[in-house]
Amino acid sequence: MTPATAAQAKTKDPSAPSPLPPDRLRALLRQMLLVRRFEEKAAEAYALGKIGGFCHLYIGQEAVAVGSIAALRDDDYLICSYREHGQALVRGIPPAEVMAELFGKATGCSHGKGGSMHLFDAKRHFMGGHGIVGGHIPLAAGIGFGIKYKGGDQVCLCYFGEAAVNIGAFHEALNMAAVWKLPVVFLCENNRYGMGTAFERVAALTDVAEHAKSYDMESAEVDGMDVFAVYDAAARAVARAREGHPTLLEVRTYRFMGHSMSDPLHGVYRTKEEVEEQKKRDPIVGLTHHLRDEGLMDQAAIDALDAEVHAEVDAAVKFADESPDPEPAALMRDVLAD
Amino acid sequence: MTPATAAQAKTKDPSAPSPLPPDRLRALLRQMLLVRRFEEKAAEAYALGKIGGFCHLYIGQEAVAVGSIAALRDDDYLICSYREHGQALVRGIPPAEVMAELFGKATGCSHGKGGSMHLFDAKRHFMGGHGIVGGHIPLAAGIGFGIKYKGGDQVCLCYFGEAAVNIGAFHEALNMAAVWKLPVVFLCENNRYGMGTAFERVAALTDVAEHAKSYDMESAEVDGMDVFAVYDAAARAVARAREGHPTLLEVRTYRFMGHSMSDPLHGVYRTKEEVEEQKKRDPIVGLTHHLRDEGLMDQAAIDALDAEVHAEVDAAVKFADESPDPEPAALMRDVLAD
Amino acid sequence: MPTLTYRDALNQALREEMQRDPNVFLMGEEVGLYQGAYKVSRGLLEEFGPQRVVDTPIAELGFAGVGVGAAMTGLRPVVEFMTWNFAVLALDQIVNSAAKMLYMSGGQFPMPLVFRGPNGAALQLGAQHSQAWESWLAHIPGLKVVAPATPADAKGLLKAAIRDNNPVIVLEGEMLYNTKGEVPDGELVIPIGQADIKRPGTDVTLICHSKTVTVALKAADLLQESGVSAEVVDLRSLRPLDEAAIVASVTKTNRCVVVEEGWHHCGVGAQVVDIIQRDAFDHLDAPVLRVTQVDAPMPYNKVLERAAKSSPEKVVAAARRVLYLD
Amino acid sequence: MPTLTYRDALNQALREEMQRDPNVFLMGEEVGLYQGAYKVSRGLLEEFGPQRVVDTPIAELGFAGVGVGAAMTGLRPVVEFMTWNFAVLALDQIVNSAAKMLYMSGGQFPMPLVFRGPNGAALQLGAQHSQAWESWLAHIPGLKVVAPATPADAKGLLKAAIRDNNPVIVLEGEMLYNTKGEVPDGELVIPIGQADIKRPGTDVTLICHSKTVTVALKAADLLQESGVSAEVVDLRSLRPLDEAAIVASVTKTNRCVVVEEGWHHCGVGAQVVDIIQRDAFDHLDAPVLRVTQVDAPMPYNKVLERAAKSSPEKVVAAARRVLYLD
Ligand SMILES: Cc1ncc(C[n+]2csc(CCOP(=O)(O)OP(=O)(O)O)c2C)c(N)n1
Ligand SMILES: Cc1ncc(C[n+]2csc(CCOP(=O)(O)OP(=O)(O)O)c2C)c(N)n1
Ligand SMILES: [Mg+2]
Ligand SMILES: [Mg+2]
Repeated sequence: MTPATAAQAKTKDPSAPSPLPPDRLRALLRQMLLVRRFEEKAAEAYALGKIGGFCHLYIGQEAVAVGSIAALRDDDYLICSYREHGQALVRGIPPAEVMAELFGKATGCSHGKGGSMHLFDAKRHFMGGHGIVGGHIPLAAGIGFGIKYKGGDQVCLCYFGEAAVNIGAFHEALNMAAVWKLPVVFLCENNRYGMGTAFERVAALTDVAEHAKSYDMESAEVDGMDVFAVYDAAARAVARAREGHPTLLEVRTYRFMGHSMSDPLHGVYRTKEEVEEQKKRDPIVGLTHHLRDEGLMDQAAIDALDAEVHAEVDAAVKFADESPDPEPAALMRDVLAD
Repeated sequence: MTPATAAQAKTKDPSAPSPLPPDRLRALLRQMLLVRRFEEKAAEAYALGKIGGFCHLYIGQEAVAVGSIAALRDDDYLICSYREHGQALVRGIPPAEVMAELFGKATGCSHGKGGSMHLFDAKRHFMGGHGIVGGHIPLAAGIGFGIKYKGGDQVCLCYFGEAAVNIGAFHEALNMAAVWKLPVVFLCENNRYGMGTAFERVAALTDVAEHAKSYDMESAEVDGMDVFAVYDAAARAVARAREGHPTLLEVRTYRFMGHSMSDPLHGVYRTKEEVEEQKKRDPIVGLTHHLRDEGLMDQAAIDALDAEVHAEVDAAVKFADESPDPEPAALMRDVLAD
Repeated sequence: MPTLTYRDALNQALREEMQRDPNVFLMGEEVGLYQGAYKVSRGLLEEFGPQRVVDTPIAELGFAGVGVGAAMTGLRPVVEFMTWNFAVLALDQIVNSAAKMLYMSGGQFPMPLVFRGPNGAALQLGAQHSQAWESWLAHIPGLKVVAPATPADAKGLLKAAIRDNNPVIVLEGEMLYNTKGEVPDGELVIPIGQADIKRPGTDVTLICHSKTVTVALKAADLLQESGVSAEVVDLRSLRPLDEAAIVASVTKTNRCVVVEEGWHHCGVGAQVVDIIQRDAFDHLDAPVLRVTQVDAPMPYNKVLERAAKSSPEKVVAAARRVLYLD
Repeated sequence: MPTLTYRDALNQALREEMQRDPNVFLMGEEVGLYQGAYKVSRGLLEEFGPQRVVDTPIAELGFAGVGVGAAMTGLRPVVEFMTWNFAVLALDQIVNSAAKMLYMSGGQFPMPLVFRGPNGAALQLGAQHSQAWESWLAHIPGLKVVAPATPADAKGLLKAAIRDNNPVIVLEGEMLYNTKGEVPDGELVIPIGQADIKRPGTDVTLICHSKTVTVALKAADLLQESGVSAEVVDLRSLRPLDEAAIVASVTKTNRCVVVEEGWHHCGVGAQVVDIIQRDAFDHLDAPVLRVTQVDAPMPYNKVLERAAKSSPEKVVAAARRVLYLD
């Protein structure tokens, strides 16, 4: 682990973000646990048929959402792919509303009409989960355009998988963001696979950050299992974005589950051993060790936090379960705005 | 001018292509003159209403088609954008058939149904002019795929303008060509403008060749007003392609005419002075000077060649003019193949 | 009333709406410095500056998405496609982002957004530059689609489109830009969804939109010569369709020909026919006939191109058939 | 006759055609190592190797274009879209390159090319993953479009598509892959353009295709209970449409309901209605009615989704109306 504090002390880099105080660190752990427990429950609910459709879990990648969103202000914007439960929770959408959305209930954050891939929360500037690979990356540039147009100083943080780098929309969006100096951070969660395809089988160069050079853009490669490293890189990128300089972050991470609930955890495309090996880098284990080592939390406190999170997620499931389906009239509502 | 011979002598580069003998040099001049005179006549015919629609002339860029096609074998493939009269002529489609196509006549190389933007000649492996910016770049990869699939050793040479670099298809195609090691040469004719927009206004980085790095691909920047430099770079790229390594060539050139016959030669987007300045780099003037300086052709021989070309183009116009429109039944023909 | 070209009517609409609402901006290829490929945006860069008149790279998918993202922040983008031929590259953003965003967000993100530009064929532009997309776009719930035929309709519908809180597709026409007509100054907002009777008549209804309004009007003239009184109904809006106006006219004339620019199979006319046979079944004295582009890509050759397109002669022939005159 | 799933029937067709002709190859996302997102290509990588079973990057526009380019060199590519939802990104290549190439080259470049994959909604996949594109694709001359409903039709039509010298769109269905039916071994090639009467009847014609064949058959069962004999006509091919079969059935029953999965406005059903009213006008005893998805993006919620889709109950209701029973 390279906690922001330590990294800063070592390098004395004046552009380094200010160190996170202990209570922020505990909050980060809470968020990571929340995502983990939420996703575990979602997997259970999916198996029970309470969640339908495609459901892409975030287990293993928690440090990415947690570390990067820690660098945002409340009025900043986020936009994501379909693998966005983590970002939604960390951004502060109540777990009950997220779970209710997965259950398709009227109380869900998209009123049951979006589902797992389309979580939205306008008031939290959570601009959605989007289902077409790469399709939301130009939207991020557009949100950045909107911010700049109005003279705001917010930024837009955009998450996507490494496989999206192979699709045209990524390139068109990066170019425009660079030409127009938009306040956008493009965060590629490189978890090595797009569904069952290893990145090196479909990308000429697996070094995603290299693409930034073609757009005269700053970039960084980041260890996505280290929440401090993610925070540090994101904070720098966010600061740059506020000055009108977009950044491409390549965050190296790993998904511990199958691509979606319909897909196998391992198989022809990756071995069980590889998954087990990667699990040793579990970002939550890393963070708890750090907190213990630094004397910031003892095991009892961690267990208590985990129990608290468990209870919150159980309550979310209960809420979702007991919430009503949308009324029939919802079918034809919101096709058009007034 | 950096004739292949001279360049080679200077650098003693073992991978340099073999020098072009004098009669090949004269043939290159003939081709450049043919394109120039053809386009001048096309402009006249357009003004007379004999050619309709969009008509994009190649004047100023002749050295690019001539130098690069000189590096091809007869069984290699070419594919182009809508600005493809030059490539069609240099490839050897008879000027009469090209002009007849511009006139929309049954005798045209696309039987009058394609027009200026859609010249085709299957037997010469001329895979078309295509009208959607960037749209034909994946086709080039597909042609390369077909060559490789069949175990052939041909290459596909693909021309496009610098503005196409901003569109997704370019990136998707380059990546696949690199991943699959396809025998393709991607040749960007950087004439600085896409219609009325200077490249630097819409591209974060104007150095097109840089994009090759993101695809782990070889690249070169080439003076497109110097037919020898183009030949040299193309020959190297073609040789590499035959070994299964695609290349991105950025050929710096300039168009002396408006974007199409409907657009002004200069105006808000570029000054008359700039155009005049660029015309001093006229590739035909450069080549004739070289041929004279090297004692390979005197002015009388050049004038004779020009007159010969003039006559050929006049004959092409006459042929086009006298050719019949397609018969009415052609309207519903070739919608589907048998 | 001042006489304006269709081009200038659109320009006026853009200018007035940009003056009225600072959140309205225009983006697209060549809209700024070059004043628009077809000069619809002439003078706007000078008046509103480069932040509100934005030249884009050639990246239709990308800049359509930028428009959607900007609309999510509350701006009111007007996205110009140089022509709709190129917008095929942007359909993912139009259909999957713009048209579905409000719905899939449970009502949280309206899309006050206009996609506009010339649609369909001009003269001898060949197969890839002559595509009429209206039936595709009209298929999609979450969109509104208008296709004005006259300068006044162009102004009034573009203004309505810009003020609408939904993604509105405005289909213009390269061949229309130079046409002239009277256009009221200032406030002219034509509600989206209302057809317009461009010529009243009693014997047969000719339904049309955009460029085919001229075709239908010429056909009506020709029919008049043989004593047939044709009513020309300009749909103006293709989604929603003014079903009441269609049915009212056919209920009166009992015969109908639907003219459109695009291809036959699953065209807009098919939907119009469906409505007529469903809601005016007992009033129909003959099957409704359709005039469309022939079922082939557009040829470059001028003679073939003319034969491919809908024409007054084809409309007259169809009208005579529904009148059982031939 | 062996009983196969629709998935395995497609797999068999691919395998047989790849064995038959070395120029046939398959490309798409996850078709190789992963054995296909829906396992349609199971075992093909092992049998034919990575040169003929090609895993692509996520680049629909790009790899559709690679297919077109490969077809220009004489290969016969089968391009799989993981689902047609993503093919919206590739429409430029399908429409502007594949469908127009033969025509605009004056007949020089045929396009022996198949684009295939599951089309339309499955279960609770939400707005962006539930799109039925058939009316868009059927609109385009230069394409052929098939939408098989049964394992046998899937095999026979995919084989015909691969042998065809034109770009053929094969619309499969995620919800169909597991359905079973008898499928003849070996040579089964069903000519493109022929409808199939899936159930004969006398009182009303139910026209359908793909997933709605099951819907229509269930409706026919329900109607039978109240003594109504419904004829179920499966279009199978949407371009060309088997106009003769449509007209023959309606001429016999005099009443018709058209069922489809997609949206109403400018849907395939609209075109079918157009043909019927044009060619069977005097045989119609009632307007033709249509059953389609409601005019809204697809909601995620299960109850709403069910309400959005075409259903046997909706077909029965429409049939009773055209029979004037309600
Ligand atoms: C354009 C498009 N093509 C295909 C798909 C199907 N698909 C959904 S997710 C996915 C893999 C994406 O991988 P990556 O971008 O690395 O993100 P990850 O799932 O690893 O987070 C694919 C192929 C899609 N949604 N959109
Ligand atoms: C996708 C697409 N968008 C827009 C156009 C209209 N258009 C035709 S050529 C052109 C400029 C292209 O510039 P460049 O690629 O540099 O080639 P050049 O014309 O300079 O040879 C534009 C915008 C088009 N044909 N296709
Ligand atoms: Mg991934
Ligand atoms: Mg250029």
